[in-house]
Amino acid sequence: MAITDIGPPDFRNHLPEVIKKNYGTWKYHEIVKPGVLKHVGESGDELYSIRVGSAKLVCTDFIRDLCEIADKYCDGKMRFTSRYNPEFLTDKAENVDPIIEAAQALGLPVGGTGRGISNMIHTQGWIHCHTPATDASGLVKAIMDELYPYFVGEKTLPNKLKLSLACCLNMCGAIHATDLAIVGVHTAIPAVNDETFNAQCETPTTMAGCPTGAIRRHPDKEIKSVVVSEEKCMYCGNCYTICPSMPIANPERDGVIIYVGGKCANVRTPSMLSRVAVPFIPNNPPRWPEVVGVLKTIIETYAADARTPERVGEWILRIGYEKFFERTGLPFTGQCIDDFEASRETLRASTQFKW
Amino acid sequence: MAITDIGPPDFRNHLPEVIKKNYGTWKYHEIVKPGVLKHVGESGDELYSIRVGSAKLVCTDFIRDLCEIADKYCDGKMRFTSRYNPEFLTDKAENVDPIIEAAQALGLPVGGTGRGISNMIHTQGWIHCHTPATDASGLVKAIMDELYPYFVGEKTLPNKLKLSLACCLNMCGAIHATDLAIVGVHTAIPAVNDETFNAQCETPTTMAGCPTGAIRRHPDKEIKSVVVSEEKCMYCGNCYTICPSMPIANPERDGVIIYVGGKCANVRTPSMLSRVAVPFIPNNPPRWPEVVGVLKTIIETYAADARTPERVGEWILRIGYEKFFERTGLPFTGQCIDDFEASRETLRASTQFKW
Amino acid sequence: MSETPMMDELEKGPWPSFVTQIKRAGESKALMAESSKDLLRQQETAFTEKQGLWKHGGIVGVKGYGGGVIGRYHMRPEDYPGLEHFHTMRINHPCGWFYTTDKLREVCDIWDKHGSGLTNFHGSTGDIIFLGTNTEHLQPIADDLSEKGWDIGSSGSALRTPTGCVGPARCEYACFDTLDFIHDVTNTFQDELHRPPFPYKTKIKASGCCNDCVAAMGRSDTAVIGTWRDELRIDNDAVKEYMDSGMDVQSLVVDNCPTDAIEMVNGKLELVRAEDCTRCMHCINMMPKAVRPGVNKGATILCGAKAPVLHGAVLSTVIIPFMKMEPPYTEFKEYWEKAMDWWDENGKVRERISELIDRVGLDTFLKHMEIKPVPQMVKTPRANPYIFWREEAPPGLDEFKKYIH
Amino acid sequence: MSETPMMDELEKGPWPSFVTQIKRAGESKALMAESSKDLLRQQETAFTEKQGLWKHGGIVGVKGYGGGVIGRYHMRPEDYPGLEHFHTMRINHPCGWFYTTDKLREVCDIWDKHGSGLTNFHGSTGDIIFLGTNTEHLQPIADDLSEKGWDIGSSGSALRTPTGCVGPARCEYACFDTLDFIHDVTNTFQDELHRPPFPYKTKIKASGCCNDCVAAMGRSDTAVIGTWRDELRIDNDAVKEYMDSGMDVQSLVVDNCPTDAIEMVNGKLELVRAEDCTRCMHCINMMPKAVRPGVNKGATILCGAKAPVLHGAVLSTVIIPFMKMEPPYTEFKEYWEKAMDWWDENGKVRERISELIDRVGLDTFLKHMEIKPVPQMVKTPRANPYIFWREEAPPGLDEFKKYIH
Ligand code: SRM
Ligand code: SRM
Ligand code: SRM
Ligand code: SRM
Ligand code: SF4
Ligand code: SF4
Ligand code: SF4
Ligand code: SF4
Ligand code: SF4
Ligand code: SF4
Ligand code: SF4
Ligand code: SF4
Repeated sequence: MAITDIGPPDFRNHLPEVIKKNYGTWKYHEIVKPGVLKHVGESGDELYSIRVGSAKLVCTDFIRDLCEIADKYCDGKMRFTSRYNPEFLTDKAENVDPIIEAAQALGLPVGGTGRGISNMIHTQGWIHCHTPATDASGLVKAIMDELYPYFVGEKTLPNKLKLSLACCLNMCGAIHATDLAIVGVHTAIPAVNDETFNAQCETPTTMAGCPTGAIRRHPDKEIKSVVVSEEKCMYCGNCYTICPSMPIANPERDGVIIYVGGKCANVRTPSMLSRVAVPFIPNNPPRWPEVVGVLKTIIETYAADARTPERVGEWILRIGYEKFFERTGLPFTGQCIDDFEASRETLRASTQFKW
Repeated sequence: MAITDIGPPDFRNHLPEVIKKNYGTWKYHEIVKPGVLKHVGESGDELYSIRVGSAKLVCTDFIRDLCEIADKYCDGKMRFTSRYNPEFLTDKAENVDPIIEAAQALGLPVGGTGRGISNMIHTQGWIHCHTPATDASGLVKAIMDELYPYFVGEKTLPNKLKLSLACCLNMCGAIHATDLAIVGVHTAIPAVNDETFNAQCETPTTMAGCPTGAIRRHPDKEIKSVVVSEEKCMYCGNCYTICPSMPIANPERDGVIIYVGGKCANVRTPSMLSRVAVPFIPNNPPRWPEVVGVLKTIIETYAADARTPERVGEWILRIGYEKFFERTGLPFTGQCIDDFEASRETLRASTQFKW
Repeated sequence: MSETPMMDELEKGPWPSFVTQIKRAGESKALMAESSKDLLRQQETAFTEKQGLWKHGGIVGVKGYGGGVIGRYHMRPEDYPGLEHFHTMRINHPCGWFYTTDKLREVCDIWDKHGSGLTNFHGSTGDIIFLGTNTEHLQPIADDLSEKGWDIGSSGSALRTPTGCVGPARCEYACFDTLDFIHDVTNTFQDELHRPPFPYKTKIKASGCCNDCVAAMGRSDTAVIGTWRDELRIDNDAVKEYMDSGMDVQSLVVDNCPTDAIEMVNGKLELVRAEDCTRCMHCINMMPKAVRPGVNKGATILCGAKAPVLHGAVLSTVIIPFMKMEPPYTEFKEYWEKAMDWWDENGKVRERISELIDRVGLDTFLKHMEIKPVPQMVKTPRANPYIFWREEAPPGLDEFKKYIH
Repeated sequence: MSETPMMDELEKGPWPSFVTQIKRAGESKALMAESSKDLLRQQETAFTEKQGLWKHGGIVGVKGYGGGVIGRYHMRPEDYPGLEHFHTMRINHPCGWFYTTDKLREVCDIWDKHGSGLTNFHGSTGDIIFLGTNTEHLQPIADDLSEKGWDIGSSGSALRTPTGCVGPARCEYACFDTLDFIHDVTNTFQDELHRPPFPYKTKIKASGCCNDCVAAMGRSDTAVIGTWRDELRIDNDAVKEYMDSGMDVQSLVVDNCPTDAIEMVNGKLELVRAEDCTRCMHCINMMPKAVRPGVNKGATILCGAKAPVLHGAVLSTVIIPFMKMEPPYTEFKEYWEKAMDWWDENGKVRERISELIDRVGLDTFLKHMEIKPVPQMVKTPRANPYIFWREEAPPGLDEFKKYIH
């Protein structure tokens, strides 16, 4: 019998001594410099955390490299953040700079703290998933190369700006509540393969699987297949999941939506869902310069226009979407207007707006 | 051939001279005293408007009484407001007090201006409609008797408080966007008369007329009638409109909902829909003391707690529904929680609330 | 003892009593004076039984009109013979509800001649309501009315009697001539008003500013609400007057500006962030003598308000942020006719225009209307990613070239 | 010329490159080192063709577990033999993602022995992701892992790997012990985690305060977010330090308080309207040394967050405004089990709990849970009048006696 259900290793065995000692009794913190947090305990003890940027997709040898730094300066302990960033923890102020140098020697940027941009939550994309409408790691690399100054603290922002990316509507990573997000989407109906349909798929199941009722039997009774309504299809790809003869990926019509203004934190304002700022940009690997450009435009407008400590969503709440579109120069199109379920809530039931 | 489509009399022929002269060039106004507005034109001309309270249901002789006042002091011109109140218009300051006296001699209160309560928008009720779940004129009389001091200016409020009443869910008068409103509701499913059903009603039409699909054929095939699901019925009365054998009025289970916090004005805050504060109070004619009492409780809490110039909805927006229910002492019940379509929007997606 | 103790109870108290009015109608020379007593008795019964006693509708009408009359029959005509028929008629009001006493007496006379003498001044839509008459009097009433220059209002699946606030006749805030506009529109659309052509009722209301004194935001499928396109105007001498008279301008006016657009600068009120002002009228309401709308005036056109049946109440939402409102209101009329055409073609029976928009999406409406989508129409863009492109081609890479840094 | 020019391009630039990582995995002693090259080539093809090349799912697993492994097969195994199977495995992380280097090396060794050597530290749910192995290695991995004290994470219609923020280990804001809590819950619900019992996936995330550093509000069916029941604490000496160091406390802190609860009074920061404070953390975040949560700490329990499929994304909403969070977390566990039972009984296949609540109404859920409705659960009460009473009796007149003036 296999041993099961032993649960994860107990984190308590992995904590640095200074954390064990000050567990639950930290008093305050400061950001000493970009990427370096100093936490001070009621005891007076100090803990330095050095945060470094990393790809999400790494190899074991990379982890071993991190271990070497941790062994050398951190008594063999380290952690990762909720945004994939390795963090080195030490109670010795004198270790901070050596850790930074060691990380930089590995090509890792130190930063991601305070009012700027940290690592990007993202998903698998073409590397490993079966339903992506865009890539993940490639696009993230292109974006973070460009936004690097905001990570390492060369440039700062009015507040944290959280970036996320998901490669399909499943939105692994829950990018629907984040300051700035990219989600992969299809924009064309699935191409039904009438030849293989009958062998590979079950008609009633396939039809029932479509959330909008867009799939009908083929009008020609001789053809044992289905047709998809251009009117009703919202390109969700559910049908493909059920029936391999209905591929929805379409190189010319796949790309991304850019979302803005969401957040999870309940600081000042309640959590907010992200909203569609750009309904579609086609894929353009390897560097998606259009996507990167639009993100930069939004970020720079936010940087120039928002007041500390407004998050992107709070800034837009204050200036209004009228001004958001005007100031970023992004076009407002009919696709930005909600026409899905319960869309009325998003319409402007007021004469209060800005010109 | 009958003459049709001549349209209403031209208002231009009904305007007092001072209005004709200053039409579109009024400069400002003041509230001289409760019920008396003074408008001043760019020309320097002055116009006094004396507003008086009235029942909505009146007889022709009452109108003739008003005409006498208007003939005497207002060159035979007068108007009514969008809230049923007669207004006497004069450019002569010296006519103001005589008009007030004349109105009071008819038993009419002078007031309804400024920060207080004006006449109540309402509907027909048992006097004339076929679908009411409560009365209109009777309940309004009971309420306005009690709130009289807020009409005549003996008591004031942080801002205008608009009151409305509708006797069924059709909400004639659109009481769904008003500071404080009462709407008549049924709370029990229609009583199907199996004897008359077959003769009076058409089964498929009746079933199709129910918005929630609550009506099914009678399970006993011998009985040519229908049954109503206790689970699904929302007591809208649509079925009764289609089928007289399904009366929904039920003396023991009819009554009113109390709504709060709506408004149409876009001043400071956008227009707001009213919200259910008390999901049900049974009818208790002739004076509905429980309804009147709850309204007074809400109004007095508002009077004491709101800041000038907060409307009821703005006050609640600031203090939160937590505090609204606490301070009024009204119970918050499961029925206040939306469970109709698109109800998610009303839930609290935030950790920000008050204890 | 009185036959109607509860009704008598409702004659007590300071507020004018409808019971007194009903009784008085009974004393008058109105044709159906006898029905007043029956009405009081039936009302007493309704109060006692705690339910209404009127039968369902029943269709009645007058020649040449498809509406304007609401048929009403009693459930117990044997007990209340004076109420066997008790129909109402809706009479279109003069705009702003302005009357001469001559016209008022005229309309009262017609009603006394043909009906109960009971009336609403006015109904919630804005009509004069003649409350209670027999079927045989309907046509004579209509004839007498039109002879004297009155016309019937509306009911059924028609344009309902449009109303406007008192506006320029007596209000310094009016950003357009609500009365002329409503009068014009009412006359232009007589056919739509009198011969129900639509899937359901539809309403137009006009307020001269966003104080919205006819509650158009809440109860009109088409709401026309005055506003201005430039900056509000401040007269600091008058500001000073208000301050001298004891008004705390900072706390009452400035601190309540929702957009922080105004400030006191060196003792003067200034519109320091003009582009942020959402023209909410607050500062103007507080100090009408000192602050007033801009000079480039017009209206915002909003769409969709209605009562809750069937999917919950709806407030109007922005369709045209700014429209000039000048006679003959051609732009408005073209807009409205086109919108009604679309609704007429696509709406189901008893589906108001906002329900149709909810069903097919605002963008579909805009496309038909050939109106460019602008962010003023929404509070926020969509949160869901379910964008329908349909026959439209999504943008290509070229359209984003300019963003490449 | 390189076979993978686009991949090479993505090694350029300052941000750490995943391409470099893939290449390096190929150079290492990982068992499936050859698949690294294929992965780069397939990625180049995907970039060229602008679409993914992986086949649908395919079910694989390990003994005793109903999930934790995601089957993945390539569409063109003939072109990319190293990727014919390329399954992933999810490994449950130690809470707070704290590691010793020993344990890290251990897990790397296991992975090199059985797989591609490619991994995510971590996946978006919080697991360590072993990215790419063959079917025959799955069981040996599971065996090796459990021998060393590691366990598999979750997939399918199960409780997914719960996560918590770093909390008391390194954060002064933590209002409860997120790490102990998550560790406890993960261990208590091993069965629900490993043998999918539910209609669909469900997630638990815990943040020590409303900064919500694990984004629980947006992505957990059950969000546990620290808060306090009494008043926040202010140390005015420290406030002074911040001011002396140049911070504009008035504009940065006080003016941004959303509830006007704090004010500077005679140079001191005071919680002048304590009952208005919604514990939004803003003042605390600005001056951690000077302002801190109260002492009566616990958590708000929220429910329902999920991604947009099928009715749009959902944020968590309040169910229990305040719960004490102390080991063994009995109250929480009872709550969660009862909620899951209800969902399990009433949910349709692939219906998350919030979708079920949307379908049947929050009140129905509360009734089952025997939780008293409180206004903290809603932003506003309902606007529509469509109240279902069902078997419940509406209140009688007696209940309103006390309001009669
Ligand atoms: C390490 C980490 C927790 C962990 O368990 O791993 C963490 C740590 C801290 N967070 Fe966080 N947050 C972390 C993810 C988050 C997230 C989740 C996310 O990024 O997906 C959020 C919510 C995002 C959202 O709203 O969608 C988050 C919202 C905050 C906020 C709220 C900011 C605001 O004004 O809205 C604060 C407060 C602040 O910055 O003043 C905060 C504050 C902090 C503090 C200052 C708390 C403390 O006293 O130690 C920590 C250092 C912040 C810094 O880096 O500037 N942390 N923080 C996470 C670091 C991720 C990374 O590598 O970048
Ligand atoms: C006469 C009338 C218009 C008409 O065409 O008949 C009217 C007249 C004025 N209104 Fe109004 N309003 C009238 C119905 C309304 C309505 C509609 C309603 O009551 O159903 C509203 C919108 C209600 C809502 O929000 O749901 C309305 C919201 C306002 C407001 C906004 C107040 C606010 O802060 O929200 C103002 C501004 C103010 O009071 O400072 C205003 C201001 C005014 C001014 C001061 C305008 C002016 O400069 O002349 C007028 C005198 C106000 C007063 O009585 O204190 N009027 N006013 C209506 C009188 C009804 C009555 O008999 O009581
Ligand atoms: C007389 C009046 C109430 C009053 O006492 O003032 C009235 C009375 C009736 N309304 Fe109304 N409505 C009246 C203004 C309104 C308003 C307010 C408005 O127009 O500003 C509304 C809300 C706004 C709206 O249109 O949504 C209103 C929303 C309804 C509805 C619900 C419509 C909906 O789409 O939700 C119905 C139901 C229907 O049409 O079948 C309705 C139906 C009715 C009927 C015809 C009942 C019926 O189903 O046959 C009532 C006849 C009563 C009677 O016997 O006299 N009445 N009705 C109002 C018209 C007087 C006038 O012309 O001046
Ligand atoms: C690996 C991971 C992405 C990553 O790169 O980090 C992932 C990958 C997949 N997710 Fe996810 N999800 C992952 C975190 C999430 C999250 C974020 C979270 O858990 O915090 C979400 C959003 C939150 C939520 O649960 O709603 C998420 C929402 C989904 C959904 C949509 C569920 C919904 O109800 O809307 C699906 C679709 C499904 O379940 O069929 C999905 C399905 C999938 C599948 C299994 C695709 C499928 O249909 O079979 C993906 C397998 C990819 C692969 O081949 O490796 N994944 N997925 C994340 C899990 C790693 C881990 O265990 O640590
Ligand atoms: S977002 Fe979609 S494509 Fe990307 S990993 Fe998740 S399920 Fe796969
Ligand atoms: S992509 Fe989605 S909406 Fe379109 S046919 Fe397939 S299942 Fe239906
Ligand atoms: S609210 Fe209902 S009962 Fe009252 S008048 Fe209108 S339709 Fe009739
Ligand atoms: S009252 Fe309304 S919900 Fe109930 S059965 Fe009749 S039509 Fe259906
Ligand atoms: S809506 Fe504006 S313009 Fe019209 S009466 Fe009211 S305050 Fe005056
Ligand atoms: S109109 Fe409203 S938004 Fe504009 S300055 Fe005045 S108060 Fe502010
Ligand atoms: S959620 Fe709060 S307690 Fe947890 S790490 Fe973030 S700031 Fe600290
Ligand atoms: S926690 Fe938030 S609401 Fe409370 S005093 Fe501080 S800033 Fe204000």
